[in-house]
Amino acid sequence: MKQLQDKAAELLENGTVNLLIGFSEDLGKRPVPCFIEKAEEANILVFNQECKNNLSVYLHKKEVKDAVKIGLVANIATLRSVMQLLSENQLWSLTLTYLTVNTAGELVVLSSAEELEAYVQANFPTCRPEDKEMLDKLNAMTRQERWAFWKDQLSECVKCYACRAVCPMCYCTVCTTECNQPQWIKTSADTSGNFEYHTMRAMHLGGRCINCGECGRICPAGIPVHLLTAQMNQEIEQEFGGKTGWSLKGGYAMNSFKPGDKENFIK
Amino acid sequence: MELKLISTSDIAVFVDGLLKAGKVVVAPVLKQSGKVFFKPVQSFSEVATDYIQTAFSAKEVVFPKVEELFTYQHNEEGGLDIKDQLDRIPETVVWGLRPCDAAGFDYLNKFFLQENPDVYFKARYDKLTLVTISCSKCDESCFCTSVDSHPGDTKGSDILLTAMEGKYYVEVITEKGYSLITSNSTLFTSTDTLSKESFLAKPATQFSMDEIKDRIQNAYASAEWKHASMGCYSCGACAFACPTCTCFDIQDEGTQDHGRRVRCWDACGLSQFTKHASGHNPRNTQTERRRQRLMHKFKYSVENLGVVSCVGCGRCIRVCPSHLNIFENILSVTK
Amino acid sequence: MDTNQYIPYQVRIAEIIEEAPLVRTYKLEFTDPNANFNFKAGQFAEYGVFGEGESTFCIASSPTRQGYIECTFRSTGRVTKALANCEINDIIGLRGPFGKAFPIEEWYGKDIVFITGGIGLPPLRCVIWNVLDQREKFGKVSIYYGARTVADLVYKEELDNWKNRPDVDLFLTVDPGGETKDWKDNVGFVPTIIEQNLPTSENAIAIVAGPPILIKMSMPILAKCGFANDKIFTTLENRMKCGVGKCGHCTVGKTYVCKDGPVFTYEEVLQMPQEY
Amino acid sequence: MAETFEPKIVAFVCNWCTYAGADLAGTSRTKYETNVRIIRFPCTGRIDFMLLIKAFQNGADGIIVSGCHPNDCHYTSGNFHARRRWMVFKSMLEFMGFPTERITFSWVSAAEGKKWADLVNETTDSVRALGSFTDYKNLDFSQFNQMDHEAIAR
Repeated sequence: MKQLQDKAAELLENGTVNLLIGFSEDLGKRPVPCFIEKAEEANILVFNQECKNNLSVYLHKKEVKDAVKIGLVANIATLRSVMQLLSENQLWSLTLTYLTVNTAGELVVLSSAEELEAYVQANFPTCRPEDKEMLDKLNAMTRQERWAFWKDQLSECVKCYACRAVCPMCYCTVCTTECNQPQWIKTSADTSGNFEYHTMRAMHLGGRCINCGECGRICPAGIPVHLLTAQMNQEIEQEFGGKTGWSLKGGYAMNSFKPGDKENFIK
Repeated sequence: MELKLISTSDIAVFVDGLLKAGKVVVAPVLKQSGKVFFKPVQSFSEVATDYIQTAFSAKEVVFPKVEELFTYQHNEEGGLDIKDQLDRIPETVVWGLRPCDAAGFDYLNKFFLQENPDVYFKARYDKLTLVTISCSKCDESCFCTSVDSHPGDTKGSDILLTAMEGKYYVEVITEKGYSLITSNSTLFTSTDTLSKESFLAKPATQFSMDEIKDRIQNAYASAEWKHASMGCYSCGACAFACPTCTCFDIQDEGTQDHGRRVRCWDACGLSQFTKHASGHNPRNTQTERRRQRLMHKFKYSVENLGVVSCVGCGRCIRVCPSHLNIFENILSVTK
Repeated sequence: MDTNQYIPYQVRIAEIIEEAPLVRTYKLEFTDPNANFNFKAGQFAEYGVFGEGESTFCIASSPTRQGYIECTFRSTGRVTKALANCEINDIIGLRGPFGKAFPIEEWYGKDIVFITGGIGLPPLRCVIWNVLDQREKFGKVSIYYGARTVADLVYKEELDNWKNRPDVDLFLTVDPGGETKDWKDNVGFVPTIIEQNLPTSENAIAIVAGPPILIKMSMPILAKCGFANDKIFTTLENRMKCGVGKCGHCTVGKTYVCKDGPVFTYEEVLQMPQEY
Repeated sequence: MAETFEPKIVAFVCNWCTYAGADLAGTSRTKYETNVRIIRFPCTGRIDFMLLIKAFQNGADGIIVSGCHPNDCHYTSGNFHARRRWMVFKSMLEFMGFPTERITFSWVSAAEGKKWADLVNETTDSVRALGSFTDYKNLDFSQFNQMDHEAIAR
């Protein structure tokens, strides 16, 4: 911890970064995102297992972008999403430095995209076991049971769009939900409106989602929306190959094709 | 006010009696996600008892997340038949809400009915009885004692229950509450004043409302707003979980010939909330939007309706993806 | 039972006037002859196309002319585009009237200065006709109106009418580059034209409406002329949904533009946060 | 009463192959079910999944999506992209428990008038057997509207 704080202070001091995004603790001792501009404030930084937020989503925020040179105290999911964003050419205006702690508990500083790529590939996260378990459970159900499951879950959705807001891949300036000529998605948060919204969101993230699971974790209604994209990713990896957030070269599965793609479902 | 006692075992009989009498009972229900929601129940056995706070407030009973304002249907004379559904709203009892939620209803009542009374709210509110249960537990997000309330507050409730050993202390506050009790009066025994203090939770007091009321007068220009809103992801979770947030959007669903007009929740934190068709957005940054939300709670609603529109339930802190803390923010901008 | 403010009146489009590119005026008649719709100059209404939604704009006709109302709108969003697709005899929804009106009675005996640009004229047209229909009760009436191009000027016929009236001073202008060959009036921005033809502020009221830049540039000139801030009126526009101070979209600080406005004095506007 | 249920079927087809195929079915006087409403698109690559959802939202009971055979696309690769997208879309719908048997994907070329007629007939039959898509239509009620309805029913 001390090491991290010192390094952060050093980076801010010598001007390598203008703004450092990391975690601090709130009054309830929960880790919360914090934004540090001065070296002497770096002593509020913390980093532990509970630091789950995907901070890369802040890189789309105007106030953050204005700082240009940005330091990111990041967990592996965050790094992976930065990889995906880099491959989608979203962070071209920023100079990024990453601070993370590896599995051995050592501080790692990554200052270039290539270093980042090497680190992410060496520490590539696997599907979280609890997600795997849920996916298997759902896939073992009958179709009707799955329908009932999602119907029940989606009836709780209030369309607060928190899942969209915390997603680093949801960076469109105008979302389909806000397009009203025509109105693609009903504004109503009734179950059919919610069904439309969540299928739309999942489809737009297919082959891009990096499985950080934030959308499901933070859902105020406790809907496991991350399972939709997790399932899709599984499918896409299996059928088309390639992992999201793996390489800087990118290659978006839904943007390419092979002549021999599966078509046994087509009459 | 009338004071009564009911034994813990008779609670189920009472609630099931209400159901049998044809009332809709909305009560906290534990769902498989591990969160507790207000849901219509069919029997007391579905009601959750062990929870600090429900995921969303009970405001949905009077201000549904989607309310059908009316349906319209083309008629033969070339006009439209427009019908509202106000007459089919059932008698409803909300069971087991927290005093902060009940205080929220008190605010909603002022907001919706004081000026330009809202018929939809009124129709639902008139058929509603609130049975509140005092808090015996709290967590670090609770701060009702900072906004002039407390875990045994009767404000807004029709009946307030406080769990004691083997029994509930029943404070019957309003006429509506009284008529609910009389429907099953054998379950209740009369009592003298009891002290419920020792059975109540003790949430930390974060600030003094009197001081904040003064200091917030100059808070608009505070430089701290930027810092306070930096972590905001710009979603509507806080507003939708809030017992006193009332903003809504009106939308048509259907074709020119038939369909319905609904109103659904909207949130001042969403970037499109104030955006004009021309593209001009009066509150263009999250800093301004977060400021609007907090200033409304602590300043504007005092000026407009004479009450602070924050009840200290702490839901906004719990649901916020980055745990933005409303009382920390308020303290920092009024420094 | 309280009235249900969300149920619209049904009105029939009786006449359509093409004012300018994308700008139309509809003359609306109530299908229910008993409809009790009394409005004052400056109030607004919610016009709804069923299936598409509602849009907010001012009532452009004068309350001194009974039996119908008129509205003028530019099609930009979902609802206004749907509205523009309507034809004569179509039924649309109308809710209102909402908001505070201009205190016209307080202005009797005074000079009135109207300053407006582009699509800002419709909200003032209602006041202008209200004043002109009781012309003897007021002092001098002057109108400063400009648009980007000649084509963008709305109410062209009425502008001609006002121009030919000896009891109205009309200063018409188009932005540089927007003039046509046979344009004989001023060329230049509205504030410039005001500066060239300064109104007197003594016993006078100024009413300003239009794009924010026009308001911003005109205020210093009016101040120079000696108009006190509480003698300048304007009408604000914010996104609105309900019209009755509930939905929260139009709030500027504690003020609900829909029920506390849309008419404000410049004095009141200065008290508000800059969120409009 | 007992009127037989006639499903509403929406067909999203590409302009160059399937639409021409349907045309051929018409000019060759091939008879097929009239339940289908054809919507023509420039290419299957343009058939956004949201259109399918929108169709169900507006009361469709079944959907046909059809375009050129692989390698026949007028724009070279539109149908290849579409194929991937459908596959993913279908599997996600299945994961949500959506009855994907209500959506038929097919390749019908401009020469396959007969195949088009058969496709429509088969789809209509199978959707008729499945019945009205009430599963989806019933989603419309939010919890508290539902509550009102139930209370009145009692």
